[in-house]
Amino acid sequence: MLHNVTEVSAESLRDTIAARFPQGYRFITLTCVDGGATWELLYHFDRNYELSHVRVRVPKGAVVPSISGIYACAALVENEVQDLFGVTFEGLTVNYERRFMLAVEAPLAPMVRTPVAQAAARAGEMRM
Amino acid sequence: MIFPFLKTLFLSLRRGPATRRYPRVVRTPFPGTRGHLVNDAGKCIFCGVCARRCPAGALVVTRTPAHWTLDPYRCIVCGYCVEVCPKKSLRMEPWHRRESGGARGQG
Amino acid sequence: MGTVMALFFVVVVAPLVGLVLNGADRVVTARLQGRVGPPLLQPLYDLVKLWRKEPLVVNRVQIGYVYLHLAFMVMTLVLLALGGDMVLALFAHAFSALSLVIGASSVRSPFSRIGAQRKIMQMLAYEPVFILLVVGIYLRTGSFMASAVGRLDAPLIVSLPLVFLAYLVALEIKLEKSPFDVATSHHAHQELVKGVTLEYAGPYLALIEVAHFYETFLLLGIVAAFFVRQIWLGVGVALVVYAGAIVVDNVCARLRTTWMVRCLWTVPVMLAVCNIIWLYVRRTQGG
Amino acid sequence: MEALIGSQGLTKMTRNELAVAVLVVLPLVGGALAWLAPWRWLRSAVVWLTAGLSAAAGVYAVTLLPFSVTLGSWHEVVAVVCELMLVGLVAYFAWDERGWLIVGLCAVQVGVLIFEWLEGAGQIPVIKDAVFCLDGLAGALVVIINVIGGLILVYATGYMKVHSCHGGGRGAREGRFFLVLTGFLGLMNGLVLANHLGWLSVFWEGTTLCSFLLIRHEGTPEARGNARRALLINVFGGVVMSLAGVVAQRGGAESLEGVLGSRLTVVFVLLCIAALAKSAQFPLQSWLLGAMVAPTPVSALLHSATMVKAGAYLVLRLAPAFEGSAVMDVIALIGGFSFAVAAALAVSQSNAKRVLAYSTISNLGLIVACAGIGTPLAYAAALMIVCFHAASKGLLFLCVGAIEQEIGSRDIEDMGSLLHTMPLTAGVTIAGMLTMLVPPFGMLMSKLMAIEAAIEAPLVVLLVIAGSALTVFFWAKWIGRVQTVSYHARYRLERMPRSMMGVLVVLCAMVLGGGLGSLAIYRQVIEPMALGAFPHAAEKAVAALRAAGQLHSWPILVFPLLAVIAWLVTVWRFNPGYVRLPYLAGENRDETELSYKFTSVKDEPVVAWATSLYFRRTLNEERITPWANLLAWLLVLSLLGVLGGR
Amino acid sequence: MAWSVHELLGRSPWFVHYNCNSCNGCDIELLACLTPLYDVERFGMLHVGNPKHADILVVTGSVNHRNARVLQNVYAQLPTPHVVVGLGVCTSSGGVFAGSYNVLGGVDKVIPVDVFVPGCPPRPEAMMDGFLRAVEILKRKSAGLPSAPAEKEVITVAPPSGPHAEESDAA
Amino acid sequence: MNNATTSTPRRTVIPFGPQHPVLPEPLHLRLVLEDEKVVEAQPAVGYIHRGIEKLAEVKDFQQNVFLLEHVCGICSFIHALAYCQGIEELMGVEVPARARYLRVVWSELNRLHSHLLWLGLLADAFGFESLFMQIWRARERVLDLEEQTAGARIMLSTCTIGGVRRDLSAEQVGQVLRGLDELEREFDMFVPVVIKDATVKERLCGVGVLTQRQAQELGAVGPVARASGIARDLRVTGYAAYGELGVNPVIETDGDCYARTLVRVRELYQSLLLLRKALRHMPDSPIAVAVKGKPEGEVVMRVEQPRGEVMYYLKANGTATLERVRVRTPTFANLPALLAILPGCELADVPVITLSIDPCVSCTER
Repeated sequence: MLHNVTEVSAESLRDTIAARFPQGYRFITLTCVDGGATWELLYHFDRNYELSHVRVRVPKGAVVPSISGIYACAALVENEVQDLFGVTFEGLTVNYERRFMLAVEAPLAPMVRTPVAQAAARAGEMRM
Repeated sequence: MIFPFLKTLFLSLRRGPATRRYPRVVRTPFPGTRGHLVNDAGKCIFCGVCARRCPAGALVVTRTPAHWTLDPYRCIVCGYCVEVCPKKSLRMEPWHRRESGGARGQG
Repeated sequence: MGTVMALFFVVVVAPLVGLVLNGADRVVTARLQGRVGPPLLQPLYDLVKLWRKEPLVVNRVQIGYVYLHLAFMVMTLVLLALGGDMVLALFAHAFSALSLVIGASSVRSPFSRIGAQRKIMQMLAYEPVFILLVVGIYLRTGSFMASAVGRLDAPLIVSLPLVFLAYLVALEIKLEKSPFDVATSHHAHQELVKGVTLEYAGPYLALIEVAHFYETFLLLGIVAAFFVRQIWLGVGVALVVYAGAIVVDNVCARLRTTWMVRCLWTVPVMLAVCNIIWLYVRRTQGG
Repeated sequence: MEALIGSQGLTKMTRNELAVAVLVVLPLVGGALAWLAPWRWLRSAVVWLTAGLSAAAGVYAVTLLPFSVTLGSWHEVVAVVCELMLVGLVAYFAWDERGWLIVGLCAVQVGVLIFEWLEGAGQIPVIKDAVFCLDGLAGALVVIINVIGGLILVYATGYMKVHSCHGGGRGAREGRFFLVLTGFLGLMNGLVLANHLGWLSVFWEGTTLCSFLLIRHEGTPEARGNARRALLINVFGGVVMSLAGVVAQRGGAESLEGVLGSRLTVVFVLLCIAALAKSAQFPLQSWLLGAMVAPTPVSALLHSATMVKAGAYLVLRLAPAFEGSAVMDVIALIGGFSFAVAAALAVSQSNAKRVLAYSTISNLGLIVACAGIGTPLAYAAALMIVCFHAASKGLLFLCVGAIEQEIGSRDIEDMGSLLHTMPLTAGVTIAGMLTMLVPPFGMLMSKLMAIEAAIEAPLVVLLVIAGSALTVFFWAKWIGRVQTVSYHARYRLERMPRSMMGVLVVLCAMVLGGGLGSLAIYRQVIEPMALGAFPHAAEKAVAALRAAGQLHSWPILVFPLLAVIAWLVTVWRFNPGYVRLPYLAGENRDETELSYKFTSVKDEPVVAWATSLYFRRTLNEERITPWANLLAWLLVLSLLGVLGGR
Repeated sequence: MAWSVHELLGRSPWFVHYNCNSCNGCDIELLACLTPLYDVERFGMLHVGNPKHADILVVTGSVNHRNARVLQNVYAQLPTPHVVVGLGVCTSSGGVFAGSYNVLGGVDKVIPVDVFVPGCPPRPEAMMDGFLRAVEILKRKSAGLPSAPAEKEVITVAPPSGPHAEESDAA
Repeated sequence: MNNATTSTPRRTVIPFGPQHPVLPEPLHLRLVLEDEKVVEAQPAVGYIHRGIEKLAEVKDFQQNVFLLEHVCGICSFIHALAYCQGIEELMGVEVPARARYLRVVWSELNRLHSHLLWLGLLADAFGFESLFMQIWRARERVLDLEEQTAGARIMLSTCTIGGVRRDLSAEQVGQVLRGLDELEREFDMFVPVVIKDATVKERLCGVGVLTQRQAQELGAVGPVARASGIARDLRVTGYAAYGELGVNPVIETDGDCYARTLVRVRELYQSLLLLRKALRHMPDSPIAVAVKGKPEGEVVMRVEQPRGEVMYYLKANGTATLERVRVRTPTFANLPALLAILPGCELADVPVITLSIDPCVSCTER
């Protein structure tokens, strides 16, 4: 089962994670889960083999602050989530503009199970 | 050290080629090797458990008419069907399945 | 009559010898690696096949340089066989390689172009050795004519031992063997895919291969005919040299281009220069 | 021609004197007319006519050789007056450009001239040397100057038309441009023909002035600065030459012939230093690179084919007399050094005109080196380079000019796809570069001879070998870039003024024909000249000279020819179905005129590009030049050591 | 004469490998074919990295949206005659990945395939069988004979007494 | 006057991959070079993206074992192991001891074959073809062992939820132990070369240096991190039978390609040691327990692959299919490190450096 989960809001996400960086936490990865009306973003960290997680729930269509400015290595995974779930990250250091994992011809945000109308509209916007 | 590989080189020259000269010399597979899937028609009861469990969707079983169909170009030879087969009619043969190609019969 | 025989030999027999040598190279390499390897005549099969393939090109310009590559290579051999001027032969040989370089850089594939540049770097590395060899021969014979070598009383290896050593290293480069196979190689696995020969396909690749056969013959022929001079002993030494080159190919990693140039200019070229200085000194003292 | 002039009552002049007069005066007059011409077409017509006439005169003059012209003692007065006028002009321009150092040098020169005049006034030379003479060496240069120079003039008319359309020059300036450019031919002819040191000095100074004015033509700050530098270095050369005149006078010689006869080493050394300045040898090379701001015909005419050859010519002319002396060894070293270092620096350049400039320096260095080696074979090699280099390099400059006008860049890296956009020029360029590089063309053969001739001087031979290798490097890079092309079923000729196109074709044909016939030229022309220059050469040296004539055994022609024929057949029977995109790791996108694109990050197209190697870090021009100059100055100082030894 | 030339033609099949959507299993088994224990150079086979030198295009894995165009590009640069060999079940159907949003299916959706080698991954022996078959096809093609694309038969088993007792594959 | 030398020179732009002989996998790097010196490297991935995470939400949790095994053909068993351990933790299944030991056996065989494969490819990347041949010849012994014990060379398919699917007889254990002895003798044929050969060292030493700080900040894992002096090896946490067997991370401090090579070479011997220990001390017990019910909840499971830490995040909702399967493979974590060390190297070093992180693109893109 999951231990050490900190729930934060999207606004305080960056601060929380910026506080972890100097403490020697290693960023493992970011998991996005389709929670129906929301996206659940789960940031996994490791320190001395001990896992800890930061969870953010944002409504679909909202913009999520990118942590790639803090953990440079997060840029790739954020791009991947952006591709597969259609989450928009703000302040990505390297932005592939949804051409990271998926080609132009591939379906948009294929991992999303329940597309919210709002999200779809936003996705359409981005495609243009 | 200069050229420490020289020794190995001449050793392998002395040992001779390690090549298994397939197809001239065919090596018997180890027992238990998963080569290709075979269904013993006599034992099969066309229950469809294998088809439901197959992770690759390579098996299709219909009760009427009683057909067990394997798409060998989809089968990933994992042996899960063999494990779940209630009648043990499925088994893995150790030899690999041959390729299909356009020149068959003429070449 | 002797001239006709010599010409026939270098034009017709030389590539066949080169072909068999290359086939032997592949077999020996395979055996050293613990494999069975291809048949001895595999290069012939490759040639026949390449000859029958579609001659793919990127543009029409590059084709001319393949022909030039081969033509200059044969010319080198012919010039030497006729006992002609060695500097001219040296230039012809250099331009054979250069043709390939220019041809390879006339296409837009960056791999091919970088391969071409590396080939030039190789030339910068090994050409001094060849030039010093010619200088050394001049100092021994007092003539630039290849025919003068035949009139020497002692084989060149006696008076040019250090040049010979340098020549062995240059040979390794010219045969595109490890550790110097930076521009192209007979094995595909490298950062430049196929380097110089990347954009040549089918018959054109076959021509490049034929030129390589000529070159193999030429390089080993120089060992046999210039350095050793006694024909059977020469052939023996040449074969030993070739075998050595194959072995070195198999015990080395490929090194970087810059390292190659640095290495060549520090050790072999300097060795050869020492040898040349020694000859100069001996000449001025001995009169 | 004789009849024509005869009818005007000039019959008392001999043919020889007439030829000299026509060669010197005709271009000056033509230039003046071109200056005065109110319309461009008229100006072009005048220039064409002058070019044609002087080319004819040049060829005619050569049929007369050898001859010499003596004049009454009045000519010395004329020479000094001309010289003073020229120095005055130079000083005026220098004042205008705020080149105080140059003005100072001019003052020194005036002083030297007056000193010479005063000292010479008391003496009455017993034997009068010829004032002008035309021998084989001068003849070769006269042909080059007038034929190649004439072609460049014709090209220049077309070039300047396009150039001014691009806003490069204004009408009035163009008139002056052609005045200087056309008049230059006359001065250059005079320089080559002059035997009297005074006249030599006059024409020497005249070419300096021409060069200065033409470099300054564009009027930009950069052009003015570079012109000033050129003026400074060449006036320095002029001063040294005047000094040489003084010393020669004291030694009882007043002409080149006299110097040759009396073996005045000091004069020789001074003249050599003047020559180094003119031929832009290390350490005095920097002006030639700056001179590349001038319009390209200027670079072709003055700064590669003719004027810079004057220095090499002077060394060559004097060299046979000083054969075997220590001075010659140093000269050979300076030449060889320039050859190798300039070639190395050319490798690091991507600016086409700078590459050509360095290559020019390099080849001039080889000429000087050969002159310094001083064997008949070396002398022959030097002559070969003088001829073939002038033609090939002139052609290449013209090509670069045409290319620059078309693509707006002189960067080699921008010259891909030229075979498609301007097939004729690109083809001519490639042909020109191949003639600099590949057997059986003359340049390569002369390099070969240079190596064989230098074999007895270990240090020089090393430099020559290194230089040759580096030369190959930068030409190969450039050829590769120019002929980089995608497949096109058909090619359309570029639009270019007919005069330019015509000159390119004619000059290219000459270069190719001459290159292929280099053996014949060698046997018929060069070999006798070399033998003539070294009448007492050792038997072995003559044998080497003769042997070089046998170099071109049949393989050298047959095999390249076979390759070319095979290529033509392949192209003739070419099947467009065989064309594929180049290998780009499977990510080819599309093919456009100028670039191959591959699909890359974000599925976006990216241009695949491979620059050539320039070794900008290792062969850094700015870092190497000071050291090279220092070394070269040391060599020059060791030349001056001869003066101290006296 | 013609026969012997074509016989020679089959003795130097050079291959280029493109990994489409493979899990590496087939790729490393393909590389294993080059190594001492299997050594396909016995048949004159060489791994050339460049499609322009290749006679055989060896594909592993299925096709996805991004690599389809690469595969087409590589295929377009092959000189004729050439043969395409698909290694592993992914090349023929997508294998275990079939049905994913980014798996278009077998390689034959994009380029014609001459030989399919089943297995996941196929053993080196199976690959060698496939290559030898490819060589046969290569010889036919260079002789100008037609060659059908590879078929993908299914194996159907019915009760022994049933009306459709057959096994369509000789295995 | 010097505008040619002062203006920024044009740069070489090369597509490195996806079809490239040096990497058998399609990874695209857009390389920008200045005279063969890399100044910029940007990757493009997705050539091999199969959408496995989505597929794993469609197939049931038992089938997923086989699906996830196909994330990567090189460390197939360990992927299955990580997934099975995750499900077992969700369902509270206690795996029998023998199964845990067997899992170590196959994990280490996988590691051996992966490291040998990598060493061979590295040798190939710097043009040492015969070394490649020699190493892959040794690797065939490992594959034979895998085939002997699991019935397949690459896709072992022996891991299952609740245990393993195959047992080893005493005779097989003996065979494997003998095979390992032979393997160790094979190692002696090439390991000294990799470690001592001057040309090899010339190509590896000082190339692609990743400092400890960089490694930490960029989240490098596995041998890449260990070669930079970070003792991070998840086997220390003692999953499967590693707790009983005891593992000490192999550490080097130089952070260059040579250090990464040394780490992997030393891990070869470490694996041999672990294998022998596991085979000798394998307890007798059933090899699997029956699994009843459906998983529920979320879990993060991490195990050590040959390339480093693999992380599985599983979210189940009590049905046969899972709600989310997230795979973070080691190469994905090492990519930022690769991109950090590529600029500044020579073009000839690009394959070597790229291979030095042992990239598994198939893993990365899933």
